[in-house]
Amino acid sequence: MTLPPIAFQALMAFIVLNAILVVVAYVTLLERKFAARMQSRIGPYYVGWPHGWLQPIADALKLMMKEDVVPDAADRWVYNLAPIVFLVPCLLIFATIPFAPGLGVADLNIGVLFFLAVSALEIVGLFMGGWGSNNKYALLSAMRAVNQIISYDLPFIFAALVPVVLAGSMQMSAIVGAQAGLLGWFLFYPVIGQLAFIAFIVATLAAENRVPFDILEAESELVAGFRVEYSGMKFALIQLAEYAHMLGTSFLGALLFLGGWLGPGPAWLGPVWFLLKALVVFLLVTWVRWSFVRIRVDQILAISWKLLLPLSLLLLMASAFVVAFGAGHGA
Amino acid sequence: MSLAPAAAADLIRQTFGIEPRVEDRLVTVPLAREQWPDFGRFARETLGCLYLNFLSAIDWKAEGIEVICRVENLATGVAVMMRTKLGAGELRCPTLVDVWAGANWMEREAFDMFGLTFDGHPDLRRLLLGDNWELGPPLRKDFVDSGHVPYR
Amino acid sequence: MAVARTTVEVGYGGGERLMMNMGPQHPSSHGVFRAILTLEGETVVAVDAVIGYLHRCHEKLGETLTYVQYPTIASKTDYVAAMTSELAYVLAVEKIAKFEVPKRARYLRVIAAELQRIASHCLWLGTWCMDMGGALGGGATVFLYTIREREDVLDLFESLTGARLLYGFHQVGGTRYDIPPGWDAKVRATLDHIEQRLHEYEAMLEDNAFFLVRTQGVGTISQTLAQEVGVSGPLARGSGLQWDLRKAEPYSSYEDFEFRIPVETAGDCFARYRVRMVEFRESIKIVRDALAGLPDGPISSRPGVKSVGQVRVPKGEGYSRVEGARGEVGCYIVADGSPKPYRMKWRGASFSNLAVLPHILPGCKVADVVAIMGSIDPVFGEVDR
Amino acid sequence: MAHDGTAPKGFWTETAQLVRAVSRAMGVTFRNLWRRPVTVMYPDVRRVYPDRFRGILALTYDTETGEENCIGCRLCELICPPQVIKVEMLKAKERNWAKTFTLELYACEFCELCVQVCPTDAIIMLKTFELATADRRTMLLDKDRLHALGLEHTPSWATGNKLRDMQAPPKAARADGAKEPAAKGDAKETGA
Repeated sequence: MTLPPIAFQALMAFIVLNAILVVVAYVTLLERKFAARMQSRIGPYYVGWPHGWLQPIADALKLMMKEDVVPDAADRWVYNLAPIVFLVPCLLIFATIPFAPGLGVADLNIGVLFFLAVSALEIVGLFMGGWGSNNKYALLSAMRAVNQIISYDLPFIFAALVPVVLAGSMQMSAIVGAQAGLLGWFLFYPVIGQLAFIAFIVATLAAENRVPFDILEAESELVAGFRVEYSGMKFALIQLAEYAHMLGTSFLGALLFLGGWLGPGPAWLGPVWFLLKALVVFLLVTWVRWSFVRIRVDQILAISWKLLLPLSLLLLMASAFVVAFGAGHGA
Repeated sequence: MSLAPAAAADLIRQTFGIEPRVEDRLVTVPLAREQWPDFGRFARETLGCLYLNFLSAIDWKAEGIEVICRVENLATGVAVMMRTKLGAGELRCPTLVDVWAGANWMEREAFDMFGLTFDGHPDLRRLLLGDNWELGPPLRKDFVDSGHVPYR
Repeated sequence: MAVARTTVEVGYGGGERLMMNMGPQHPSSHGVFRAILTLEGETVVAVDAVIGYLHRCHEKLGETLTYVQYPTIASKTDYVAAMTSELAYVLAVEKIAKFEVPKRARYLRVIAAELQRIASHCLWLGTWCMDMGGALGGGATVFLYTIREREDVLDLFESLTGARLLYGFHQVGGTRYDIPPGWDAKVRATLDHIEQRLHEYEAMLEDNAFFLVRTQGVGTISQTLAQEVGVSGPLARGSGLQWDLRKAEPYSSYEDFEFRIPVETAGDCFARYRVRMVEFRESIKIVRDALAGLPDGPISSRPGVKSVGQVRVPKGEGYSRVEGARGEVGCYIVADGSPKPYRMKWRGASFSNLAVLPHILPGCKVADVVAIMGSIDPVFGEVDR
Repeated sequence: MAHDGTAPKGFWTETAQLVRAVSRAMGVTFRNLWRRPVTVMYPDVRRVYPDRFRGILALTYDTETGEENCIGCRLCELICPPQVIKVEMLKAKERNWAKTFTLELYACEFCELCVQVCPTDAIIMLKTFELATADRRTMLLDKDRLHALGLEHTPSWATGNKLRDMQAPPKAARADGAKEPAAKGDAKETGA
């Protein structure tokens, strides 16, 4: 590497950002196709015949060209700023994700913490959107959002901390490194690993507002929740942010539980393995999404505080015990 | 309360002095307007007709409007058709909302369609027609509709 | 004289209350229905239901169309289960005029009505799940599954009558169409297929904790309230009323068939779901029995329609009702001897069923409103008529 | 999560139930993932429409003489529930003709009553429904257009005589011929 570190990082950031945007666009296509097949449909088909390969591009173009409506009664500043405030953290989380050893924007030594902290920031954008729209549906949705995110970030963080404790590091690459070997992935760690993975997936669903926890959007009650008033480009930004967040969390899941880029074959296959694993996590989340009905806000909170939080806390304590007294699996 | 239709008819005859018509399981009772709410309460409490089929009206042109209400006792199968002729030009009728909760929407519909006023109805507003409807109650026989206007 | 509506349409309800309009254009309004909710947080404290957006004055239409013409229009009251309302009208006319109906026609009517019930319940299950699960979630999956099966039934209707939605299958004195060759085999195949798929719906829903917490103990209708408001059909049976017109007042040869009336006592959304799921199976059974015992003979006691005023009904009046997919669909006709009714009153099942809404909504959460609405299964063509 | 009224079932039972429920629901979606989609890719692929399909209306010519079948008797105009048909009769010596015949297809409800009453099988329905148009006036069909449509598309099975025969078979033939008219259609009916 002859480039100075700062230039290298800037270049990486540029590449990752653009790659993420493309991948996110195609992830939506993947989800639509996947959901369609689960529902005995075909899904996108005509744009980019034969399988709708150009559908994401067409969608993006359409949303860009659509009229951008700002409601009269909206709080213009808050309303216009919200999609950006929502999008930025969702893209920032990719900063600490290494796609292969040394291939990433920044492999911070507190990578996991950074990820968790930044991904929790999206709530600000959500709330701004819901509040600024000055719409009753959006307002109800914003109130639900605060409830939900507060109660689900804790189990999310605790579940993500289990691999951290097991690996003994907050650095993403170190966590991956700790998972080397046959059945070394933390998913295969006896009992704790599987339970932590389930808790992680459930908390992910809630943190990303996916069915069965998508009470923020809740088309059937709140029409579209906090984004009911958004249209055109701003709507596209919100959509992009949601999918980017989901993809980022899938990457995190693959890193923490599925051994990141580890896999058979030469080293350059690493990023491919990583991407495949992230896609598996993503499809799992999608599969859950298209299989269940939504639950009510009070029930969601009950599940979080009564079931998920104790479970993840217990797991965290158990893993700490294992590391302290048992044969440590990680470093 | 288990009453055969004939027994129910006897009871009505004794209590109200009306000659009801019995037809299979249906007891048709022509009532005076003053008896309307009392009979409703009697039908519900004594005859056990808890179930409200429908409440509506018929416009008999010169003879005025007749309000009809069919109720039923689901356990015995006895059905009572209450009818009262309001008389020519008369548009007021006592309400049955306090007897059967379902009469609420039914009476609002009759108010809408026939212009009847139900005295004592807690919430007599239009139900089906639009707020800007100005052509009069459509189910009255003197209502003239605009006819078919084809698109050309 | 006409009192205008006195609803508060905008603004906050005062204090900590919020007025929220649900409808008339709303993803889960099942048509055009508007509920003006007063909320305290997420809890509903009052509701004003506004209907009439789909009003076409069917009762006036019935007075201007003849007995020959109206059955084809009757199907437009309840467009999800069009066979039912046609049957109610035709039965009323036959009752007043004392027309005989050949046995084959009566059996065909039973087959059509029960297939229609299956199709209608399919749509109900799908839309209800979509209300609870959202268009972008598991609800949509169930919706598409049930629509897939409903389409199979509609295919059968299409090859029977030529139409998929508004059939015009019944006419005074019998039916208009005989079954085409090979139709019964197709019906049997479709029924086997649907029966097998019902297990899948139940696997998706009945064990599902998410589904159960949304439906159990939600929107409870007491037995007394159900009767007072005139609630009928699966809702009444879900509230513990053993009341099915097919048994209580058999029409159209229903007395020939063995079937069970499902009754649940809880009165909540889940009870209504259970009742309808059993009805699916009972309907399948009835159709199979009716096909097996379908007699030969004419399908109508009267010659085919040749002119507009062909059916004349003597002076008289009568109320006939059928057990539709949503409950008691009734038609009250006053005949004056002319080819048209003097007065016709539709008793829409959904109208009375929906009237229970203001009684049970207060105290629910916003999310329950859509679950309860969906479990009532209103069809707004029938509510507004 | 217990149904209110029932006793709580205990942690492990409930957890086991939850796991079973989740796996069953996800199993159904997974099974459907491998089923063939039921979508018919409409403009490319068409369903097979059954023979009784009630589509666009058309007028017919006599197959032997080539004359118009319609005699302008106005029966269809009278029976039409939405009153979309307007016919004027042209009296002539041998038979009558329709002077004008207009049909407002945009208001038609496809109830087949006009086909049913037609004494000369002049008005029929076609096995096509593709009437989308940018201009509503093109759906106001006159006599020429209705005749042209009849030549363009496949007719459905039903005609006035066939329908009336099906509903009430001739008294003499009732014993054995109850299904006779339907049997006549057998040969042609492929069904769907």
